[in-house]
Amino acid sequence: MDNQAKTEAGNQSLSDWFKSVWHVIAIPLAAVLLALVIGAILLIVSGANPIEAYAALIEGSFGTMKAFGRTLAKATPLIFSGLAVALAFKAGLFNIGAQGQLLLGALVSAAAGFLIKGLPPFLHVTLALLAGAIAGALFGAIPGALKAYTGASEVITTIMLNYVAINITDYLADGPLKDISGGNIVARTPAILDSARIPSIGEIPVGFFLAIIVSIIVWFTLWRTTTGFEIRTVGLSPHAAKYSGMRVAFTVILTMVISGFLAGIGGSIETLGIVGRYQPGFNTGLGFDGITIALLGKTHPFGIIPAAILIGAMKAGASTMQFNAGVAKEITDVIQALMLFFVTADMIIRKMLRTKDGGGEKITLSGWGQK
Amino acid sequence: MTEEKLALEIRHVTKRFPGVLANDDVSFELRKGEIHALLGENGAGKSTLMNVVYGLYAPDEGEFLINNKQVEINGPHDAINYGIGMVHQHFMLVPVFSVTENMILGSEVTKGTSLDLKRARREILEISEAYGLEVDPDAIVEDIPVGVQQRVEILKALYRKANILVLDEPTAVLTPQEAEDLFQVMRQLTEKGVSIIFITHKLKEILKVADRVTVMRRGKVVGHTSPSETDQQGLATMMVGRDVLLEVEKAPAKPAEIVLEISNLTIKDERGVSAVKDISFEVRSGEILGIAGVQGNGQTELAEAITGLRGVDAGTTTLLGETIPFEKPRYLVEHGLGHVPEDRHKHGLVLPYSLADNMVLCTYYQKPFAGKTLIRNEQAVLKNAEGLMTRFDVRAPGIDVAASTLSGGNQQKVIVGREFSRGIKVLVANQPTRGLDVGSIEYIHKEIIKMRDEGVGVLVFSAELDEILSLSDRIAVMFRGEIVTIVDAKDATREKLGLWMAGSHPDTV
Amino acid sequence: GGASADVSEDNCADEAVLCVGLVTDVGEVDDKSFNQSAWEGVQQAADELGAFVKYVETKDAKDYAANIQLFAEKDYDVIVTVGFALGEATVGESANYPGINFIGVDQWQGEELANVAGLLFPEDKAGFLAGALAAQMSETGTIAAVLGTDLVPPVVAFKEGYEAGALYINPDINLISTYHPGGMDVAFVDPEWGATTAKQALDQGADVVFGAGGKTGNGALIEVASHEGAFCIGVDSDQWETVPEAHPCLITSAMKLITPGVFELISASAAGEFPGGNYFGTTGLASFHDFDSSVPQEVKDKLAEIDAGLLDGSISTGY
Amino acid sequence: MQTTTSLPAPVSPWKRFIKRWGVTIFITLSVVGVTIWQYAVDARVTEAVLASTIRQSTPLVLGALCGLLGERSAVINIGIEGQMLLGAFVGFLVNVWTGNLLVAVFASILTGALMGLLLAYMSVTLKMDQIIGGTVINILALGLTGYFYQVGLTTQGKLQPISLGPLADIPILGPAIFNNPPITYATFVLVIVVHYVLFYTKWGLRTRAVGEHPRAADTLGVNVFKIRYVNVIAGGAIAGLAGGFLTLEAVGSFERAMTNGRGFVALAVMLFGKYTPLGAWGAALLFGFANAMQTQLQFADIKVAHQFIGMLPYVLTIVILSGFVGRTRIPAADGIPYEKE
Ligand SMILES: Nc1ncnc2c1ncn2[C@@H]1O[C@H](COP(=O)(O)OP(=O)(O)OP(=O)(O)O)[C@@H](O)[C@H]1O
Ligand SMILES: Nc1ncnc2c1ncn2[C@@H]1O[C@H](COP(=O)(O)OP(=O)(O)OP(=O)(O)O)[C@@H](O)[C@H]1O
Ligand SMILES: [Mg+2]
Ligand SMILES: [Mg+2]
Repeated sequence: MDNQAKTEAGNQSLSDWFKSVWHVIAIPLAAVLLALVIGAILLIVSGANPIEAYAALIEGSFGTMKAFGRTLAKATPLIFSGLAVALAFKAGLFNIGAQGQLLLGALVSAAAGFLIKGLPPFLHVTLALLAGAIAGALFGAIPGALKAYTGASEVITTIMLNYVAINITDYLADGPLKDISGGNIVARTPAILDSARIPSIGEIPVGFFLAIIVSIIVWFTLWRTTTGFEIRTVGLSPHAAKYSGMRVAFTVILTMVISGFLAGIGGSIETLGIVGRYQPGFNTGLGFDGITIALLGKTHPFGIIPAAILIGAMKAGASTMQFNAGVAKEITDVIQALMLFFVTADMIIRKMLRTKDGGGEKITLSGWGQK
Repeated sequence: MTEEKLALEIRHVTKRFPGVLANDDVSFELRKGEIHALLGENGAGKSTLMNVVYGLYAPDEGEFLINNKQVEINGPHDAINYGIGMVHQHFMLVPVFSVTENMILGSEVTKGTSLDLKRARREILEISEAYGLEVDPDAIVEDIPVGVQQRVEILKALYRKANILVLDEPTAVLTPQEAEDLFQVMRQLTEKGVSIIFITHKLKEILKVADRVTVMRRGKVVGHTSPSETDQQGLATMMVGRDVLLEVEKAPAKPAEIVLEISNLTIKDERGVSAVKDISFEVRSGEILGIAGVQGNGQTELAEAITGLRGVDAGTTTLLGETIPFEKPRYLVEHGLGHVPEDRHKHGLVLPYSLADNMVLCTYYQKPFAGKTLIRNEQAVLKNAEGLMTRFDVRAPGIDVAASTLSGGNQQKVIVGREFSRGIKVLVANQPTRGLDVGSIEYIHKEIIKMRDEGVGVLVFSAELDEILSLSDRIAVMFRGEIVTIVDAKDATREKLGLWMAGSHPDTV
Repeated sequence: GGASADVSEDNCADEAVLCVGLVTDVGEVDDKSFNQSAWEGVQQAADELGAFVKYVETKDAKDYAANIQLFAEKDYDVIVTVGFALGEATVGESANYPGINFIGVDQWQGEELANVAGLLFPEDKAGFLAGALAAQMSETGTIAAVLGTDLVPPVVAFKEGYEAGALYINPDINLISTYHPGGMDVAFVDPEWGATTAKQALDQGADVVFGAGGKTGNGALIEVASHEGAFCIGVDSDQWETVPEAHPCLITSAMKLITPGVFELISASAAGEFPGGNYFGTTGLASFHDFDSSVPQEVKDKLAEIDAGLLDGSISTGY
Repeated sequence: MQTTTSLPAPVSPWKRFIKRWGVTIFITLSVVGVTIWQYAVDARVTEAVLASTIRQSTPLVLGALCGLLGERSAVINIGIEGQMLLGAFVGFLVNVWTGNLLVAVFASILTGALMGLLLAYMSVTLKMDQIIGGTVINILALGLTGYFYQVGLTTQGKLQPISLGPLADIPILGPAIFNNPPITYATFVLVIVVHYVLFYTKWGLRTRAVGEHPRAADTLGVNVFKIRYVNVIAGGAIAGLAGGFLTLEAVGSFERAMTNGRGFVALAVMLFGKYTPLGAWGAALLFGFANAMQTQLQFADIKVAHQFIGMLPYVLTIVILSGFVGRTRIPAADGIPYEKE
């Protein structure tokens, strides 16, 4: 109890610093290892060689500069969707709708990427990114406003809005925004212009740096600004927030808007940096992975980065694992679920590590959002 | 002594919570048919001991004898089987259930596989008649007054044929009259062979009904006595371990201009029932207006409306000459109103936050804590906290610990410090010392009077008559959403207030 | 290299060793549908040409290029990519690896590249035949189609062909068809929707149901199987082999012969005669299997006549 | 309690009635109206739509029963989707191995129950956040079924409709209600049974008490953990049955991810039905009807982009949730792990 009480104590020495870092990462680290061990057992049971499989997984994700670049490229949208989910958690909101917000962001940035012509690259990229982000933000505002004004649980409305987003984007990609050049019959938008493409520096996608910068901004906003204070207060105690004069409804909406904004950037970056257009089915699951990542990263912006890289690596390496070791890619889902389980069920690990508390905050959501 | 018929004997109970030794080798005897008072400061371990007896908490050590036979109590189920009934400090009723459903829960009567609500209803009416505890078996619990809820709690125990009854602070929410009725019932029960453990902070009540008294301090039993051997001061001294001042001293008030004026306020509660009916009064600078009343008579709604937490259905409130918008706490923060809320855990504090953050909860956005840039000045926040810690004598390991780790008294000091230090002109304090020990009460009362003497207009809501009497310059009494009367403190007595709080009209007294 | 090299992945660079890799679309190689048909063509190359073969399933649409590279880096000789969605990635990688031949199933080649062959099928023609058969077999005058999503061109082609074929036989026929309302990620993997939709069609009198949409369509076929007297028509491959549960109703399948198409192109590559550009495979109806005797001779004759008409262009599907 | 609601104005009984029942009545009347109109046009279409309605509602109402058993005892279950999927998978496998549909159905139920046990362990014993617990189950189910499923497994048929004699000949409703396969009938029975258990038995009283005020129940000797465990496991079993419905009764084979979000829609159904089995049934039927109608509109060749029709049920849910079910009383302790001390 006492450790938890120390909120943001200043750390005096380097060894203290290491201790506190260890304190925070011990549980996630142990969770990842445990998940890998159980995954290995499953592999053995199904007749595969876990060492070979994991070696291939690592080769495919970190083995070469190219693989590493691919891992970072995979991690980039995951950082954004992870931030989106984590930020909402801070306000006591469960944004399962990051997926839908991300889809709209991807589509709108693609539209901005091919419809707007004659802009210099930097401006065009910025504009297209913003367009996608704002689309995500607006789509996030809907469940936020419903929650704030009618009390409708954001868990359910965001699930429903995900389906709505799929329908909208499919309709647009197969209708008004469809690529009709060169006799194309595939449902997809035209390719974005070169001026809207986010380049890579060597193998490292520029989007990844943006993700790092945005993580820092989110961290700063949450813990160093009054807006962040309001968000966290509303999350921990809406009643105290109201008492102190904060606008609870406004903050709920604002949080969902920022959350949608972040998810929207995630989709935009995919479009502008990787896919180059909007095509249905190209952004599947990125938003949902955000939930896993936010939780693995203990809902902290800086925890999210390694968590996203980890999951990104599993995605990047899955094909190599199948190629080299013949192991079906679904095993990475199982490992992900196990990681999530162990990192949340920290009681189990705490018993094993004999530490009293898990570091970071215990994650409790508002259930259906009623407090 | 060994021949003596004991209803319950507790031997050497020790109960630890993380970081707290709540019961330290406690032994306790309850004779057949007696009312045995258990007395002690907040956190002395009374409730814990009773929860252990009732099987809710597993003791680390200790044993129990019932009717001189050793028993194992591994859960409430066992306790109920041994005839132990308990009315908890916080009521254990399911608000959305009917009285009947609450009554039978856990000891259901069935017909085939179905609940036999008809039979249960009949049985409840029988018992309620036998003990003169009137209830409507079909009423939904959240709709009935607390006094009746308590009756339901006692009936619950009787329905389970309890012959050892634990009452944990049963009078905290009752009018003096209702308390009187309860004592009547308690005596009646002892006549029928029921033995009662009675926990209360009200020394007068102990002297009135108890046969014997056991006093606890910091988890230990520190002594036994009986009403014939002692008086209030004696009990208080035994409890705290030093002489206590039971009432603070204050100079006569110098009321000046009106700072807060309430006109024709009407408020409906969540279910559309009028909780506050057309209330008007005013508070002047330099005076303390105390609002007395039993919990649930509209004080909560009134206080919440005045402090911006709740909307109203009619009426206006004027603060320093300006009509205030409702449901805008920020407006009030910025216009000189301070608020010590009724529920410090729900409204007053963000429990996981550090003390420093809690101390800027209302002013975090103002200079020097932040400016137009919205960026927090951490240095200023910390400095503010350090200042308040010393000035308001908050006892905590540091300003960076979470508010949840503080004792109730220190939590209250954090709130008081935050509100009193930001240059307010009007103070609304709702149950400012609820659940606090005498030392903290003394301190907070002094601070409130200091505010008054500095020219702040103070409005105090309290269910504690002693608090109202010792703080107020004028006293208003609320009953069923209306102000029965407003009198000068000089003209009020405990007895009169008690009657008014129970609904008697002042003219008839 | 030498002629004695083993047939293994390490020797793909060897002239004498034929290595064929296959990249699926998002989904599994054993999808009882186009991924599987293509894979069977590759396996045929293993059996008959002694090729070393391997596949990689795509989990994320953005990995198309990366998955192609897995094979390319190992100097595979032929890489088969399955599905129109891989078209861009295939063309893109073909430029990076000019020494490798690419077979793109369902991928239209806008401009001809020497090392990319788009294996295409006139699905509308197969659909037309299926529709013509359905219209002739129907006794109620109502026939149905349960389809994947219209986001996928071949599905649309099948549907349009099917309806045109039915109307060609019977202009008054009652055609009820429906696409899955979900997006790309569910439209082909929702067998229960397919089944319940087929039943809804059967309940209102349809007696022939065309199930075209991966597992969604398979669900429709299996549903029809439990309704006495109703026929179902499969899609892509001969589903008699892939969906045995549908035997009670499966009168035929509107096939696009992916397996032979893929095999032919691999053989061509092995023989050094790889044809770049668009390569048209054949479509047609599968055998009637157990229903051979239930299909009247005049129906068979009519189908043959239509087939000929579609071939010589005298009959147009209108797609 | 909501943080942002203003006080409701006092309402007349008539207005209260409308407020409480208005939407239900409106929806019922619309559905009945559409049905009658259809019937006038073509009776077979009506019967087809109604049969489809019942069928599409079945996994939804089963999922909703699973959800509400959990939440009535204060355990949120968003892992219904995963429980269904695993139930579907194992039921299918057992059907392949044994060829015995009855055994397979029990395998589905057992699998669901085991997943319920896992959720109960996570949320009751480990006191994990329940939404995360459910998410774990969902991802795990997707991974496990995907990893272990091998194609080429075929079964010997599926559960067939049993016609209840003359009842099935009743016009309009007969074929839809009285000519169904066993799991569908079982669903009808389960709705009634769960309703009865929840509101008329000792167990139900205790369950609801535990969901509202666990400590109060605890003080009366009710074992809060046991109640939660049993309800969550029972819920899981029902979700498993829903999975069995998919593979053993509706489709007859398994496909990866074949639940396709039905478990999530079931949650909406549960909320929409205000945490009552009968309400959930009504909501599930409405969803089923909406889906059947959207197919019917496509059949009728009504040229609206089908995506717009496709999103209707979801938009409807949002509208209803925010205007109507937004005020549903959620069990007071919902989502909060019980700490005994
Ligand atoms: N569930 C708990 N977990 C941890 N500590 C607890 C718990 N309950 C009580 N305590 C601690 O045990 C001690 C005894 O508390 P208890 O509630 O028994 O006091 P009490 O004498 O009943 O006080 P009061 O007069 O306020 O009712 C206190 O220090 C309290 O902080
Ligand atoms: N689970 C717990 N963990 C830590 N401390 C606890 C816990 N439960 C109670 N306490 C502490 O025990 C003390 C007494 O508990 P209790 O619930 O009686 O509250 P209280 O402050 O006495 O208020 P009340 O006026 O309602 O009795 C409080 O200071 C509270 O902070
Ligand atoms: Mg207490
Ligand atoms: Mg107590």
